[in-house]
Formats: sequence, structure tokens, C-alpha cells
Amino acid sequence: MSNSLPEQTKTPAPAGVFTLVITGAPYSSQAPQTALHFARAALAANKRIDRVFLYGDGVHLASSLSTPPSDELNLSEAWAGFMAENNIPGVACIASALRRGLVNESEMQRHELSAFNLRAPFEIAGLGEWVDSAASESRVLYFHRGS
Amino acid sequence: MTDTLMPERNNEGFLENAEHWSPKVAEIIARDDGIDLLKNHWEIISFLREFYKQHEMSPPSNRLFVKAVKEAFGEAKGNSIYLMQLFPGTPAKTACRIAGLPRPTNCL
Amino acid sequence: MTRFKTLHILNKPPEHARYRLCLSAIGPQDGLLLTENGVLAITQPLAINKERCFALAPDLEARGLLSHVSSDQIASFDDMVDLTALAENVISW
Amino acid sequence: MSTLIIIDQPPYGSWEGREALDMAFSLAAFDQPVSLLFCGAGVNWLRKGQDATTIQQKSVERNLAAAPVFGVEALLADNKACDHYGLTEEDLLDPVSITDFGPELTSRFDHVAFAG
Repeated sequence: MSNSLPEQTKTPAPAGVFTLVITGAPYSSQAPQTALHFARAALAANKRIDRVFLYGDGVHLASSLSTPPSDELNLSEAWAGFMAENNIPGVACIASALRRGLVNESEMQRHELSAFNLRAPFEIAGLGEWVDSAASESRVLYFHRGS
Repeated sequence: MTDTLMPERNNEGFLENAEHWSPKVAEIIARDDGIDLLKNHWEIISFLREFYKQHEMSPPSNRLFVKAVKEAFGEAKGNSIYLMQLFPGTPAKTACRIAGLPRPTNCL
Repeated sequence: MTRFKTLHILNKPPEHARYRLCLSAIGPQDGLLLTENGVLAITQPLAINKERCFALAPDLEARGLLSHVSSDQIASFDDMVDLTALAENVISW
Repeated sequence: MSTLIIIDQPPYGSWEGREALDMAFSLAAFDQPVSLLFCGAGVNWLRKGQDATTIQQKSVERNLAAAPVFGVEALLADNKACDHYGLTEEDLLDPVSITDFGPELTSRFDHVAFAG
């Protein structure tokens, strides 16, 4: 890729920190895969990922119960492994998660449910975490469903 | 007034069915939090119930609760210290519980 | 590496309402990166200068479209990182 | 840092718009400047006289009316989309202003996002 544009007057420093927001669900969209490839490339380029935020249907990525056939990539497992290896926090939005049946142990107790299914290292938290990233120097990138 | 009059509540003391709310029920719920409902409490409770009726939602966070009260009553009451004194703990949560509104989603 | 005012990342096929929305938001100093099913647009005439339009290689390859695109329009994930890091703003459609 | 949240999905058929509204409310909660833009089929959020009781949902008209109270700066509607759905100024909820969608609009914000 060798294209170039006429020079611009304003040339801010390139973003060094990314926040990835995934809103597309695994297996109904390509979003979690695209985001994972991007995340690996970002780390390889010495960028930092301050957090991964799952919103809307994206919270399904945090399920510990998804069990695709053994010859297909287990996206939840791949993401969880990547985050654990690289110390990247992963947060599923609490309102999105509770509506869609994704809970951790404390939400299970709070709502008196029969089980919990959140995959470590994902945590459940509010949109405040997203606001925090958006208001910081971090570049927020969204991975939506493609249809 | 005995506990047998008390409608069903969830594990955090919120009414299971909002239609079972009455000022008397509010007094019982408030007593659990050690609150005697006075004029200033009722002002906020009525405001919250009216807000809910108008918007079909409670303010989804404590900060937005404070903002909504400020819009309605001005700075003197629309601040977290005033609301914390009336409704200890997390004011939005305590006030919603007493006002018979759903448990906030904890969204923020 | 190219530095755009706004980088638009488009992952919708041309029939999608948001595809049209995206194209109507592209300014003269902006770039377009096609990803996922967005790369299908490469088979059609696009109302954006080729110098400012890229498509993600693995998505082209998966859809049998790698040979339809000139090499300087093909972006790797490494390129995607650079493009998003350098742009003043990024909009994901 | 100013944010534009775009709603291009019509109400009731999906939760995406509601989740976009939650994003706007959270930014407002933390005093971050935020505006909402309705375009495409999303402009149907803005029609007066909605009643979602029989489909057992909350009225987005009533939810949206809380936006100015919480400090959302502006509710914007795309001109072309309003035309397309036969919405005139009188049909729209009160605080909405009609605007033209395009690079001039989006470049006024530091951060432009959809909920899904």
C-alpha cells in the first residue's frame, strides 16, 4: 500500500492506545473475528489495548457455554485466551448482558438465578467503562455486525 | 399496619409488582432503611413516580437521578449530598425502592 | 502511510442501508476501508477515488476477490492498524 | 471530546436504538457533550403519538423525552430521511432539529458511533 494524500495542515500524533467495542455476536456476525485479528496486529505494532468492551449482541462472546463443533474456531475461548495472555481487561455491559442471559456469580445471586455463565477473564460492568475509554486518549474502534 | 399487608418484594426489597405500591407501603419500605418519610422525602418520591410515568423509566443512574432532580427543583435539592441525606446508600436505588419503581439496571 | 481526516470502516454489502449512509458521509480528505462483506463493493463502480479506498486482504481472499483489486488498494491487518492510528477520526459503519 | 451517536434503526423491531440511547445517557451522566442523530429508518423514532402498550414495550417517544433532562445536547434528524418517511417539522417531537447528513455534520464531532 503506497498511496499518499496531499499534505494536511493538522497532523496529530498517531493513536497508541485502542479500546475495542464489539457489538456483533459470534456466529451471527464476523465482528469478533475481525476484532481479534485487528487486536493481534495492534499488539504486534506496539500499540496498547486498554480494554475490550462487549455491548448489545456482542456480550454473547463472553459466554462460557458456547460449544461450536471441534473443527470450528471457538471464538469465546480464543478471545478469552488472547486477553488473559496479554493482560487485557474485557468487560460485558451489564444491561446488555442481563437482558441476554449472560451473568456472573454475583449477578446470579443478586437476581436469584439458577446458574452463571460468564467466561473469565470477562467481567460485567456498566457503560461507565466505555465512557471512561471514550473520554481518554484512547482510540475507540467499533466492530458491528455486517448485515 | 402489619407485615401481612406488605406486598411481595425481591431480595433487594423492590416491589415485584409496581401496582401494589401505596404511600403506606412506601413507609414500610423506608422503615427498613431506617428512614421516616417527611415532606422533603415525599417531594422526591412524587417527582420520581411522575418522572417514571412520563418517561416509562427511572433515571438509569445515580448521576442522572441527581441531574433530573436538579432540572426540576434547582441546585439546592439537585445535588448528591442533599439526596444522600434523604436517601442513604445509593440515593437513586433507595429512592426507587421506596417509590415502588423497578430495581435500576446498574447500567452506569 | 496515508493520513486521513476521517477513516470510514465499512463492513456492509452495497445493498445495506448503512453502506449508502457511509458513502454519503465521506468528505474530500477521508479514506474508506472495506472489510468483511464491505469488500463486495470492490466489484462495483465506487464514487470514491481509488487512492483513498482500501479493502482488507483476508476478506477479499475469502470471497475470491483478491485478483479483482489492484495491489495498492489491498490492506493487511497491519495496514488497518496504521490507518486507524493515523486518521484524525475513525467511524465504523 | 464531543460525541455523535447515530440511530439508523427504526424503533421497536430491535433493541439497537435503545442501546444507542443508553450510550448517549451515559455520556451525559458523566457530563461529556453528546448529541443524537436519527437517520435512515431511524427517523421513525421521532414521530409524535406513539403507544407501544399493545406490543408490550416502552414508548421510545417517552424514553427519548428524557434526553434533554439528562443533558443530551441536541436531537438531530436527517432532512432526506424525514422527507422519505413523510415527516415534517410538525410531526416530530419538540426538541428535534432537522439537519443535513454528510461530512460537514459528522466532522463537527470527535467521536461518531453506532450502538450496533
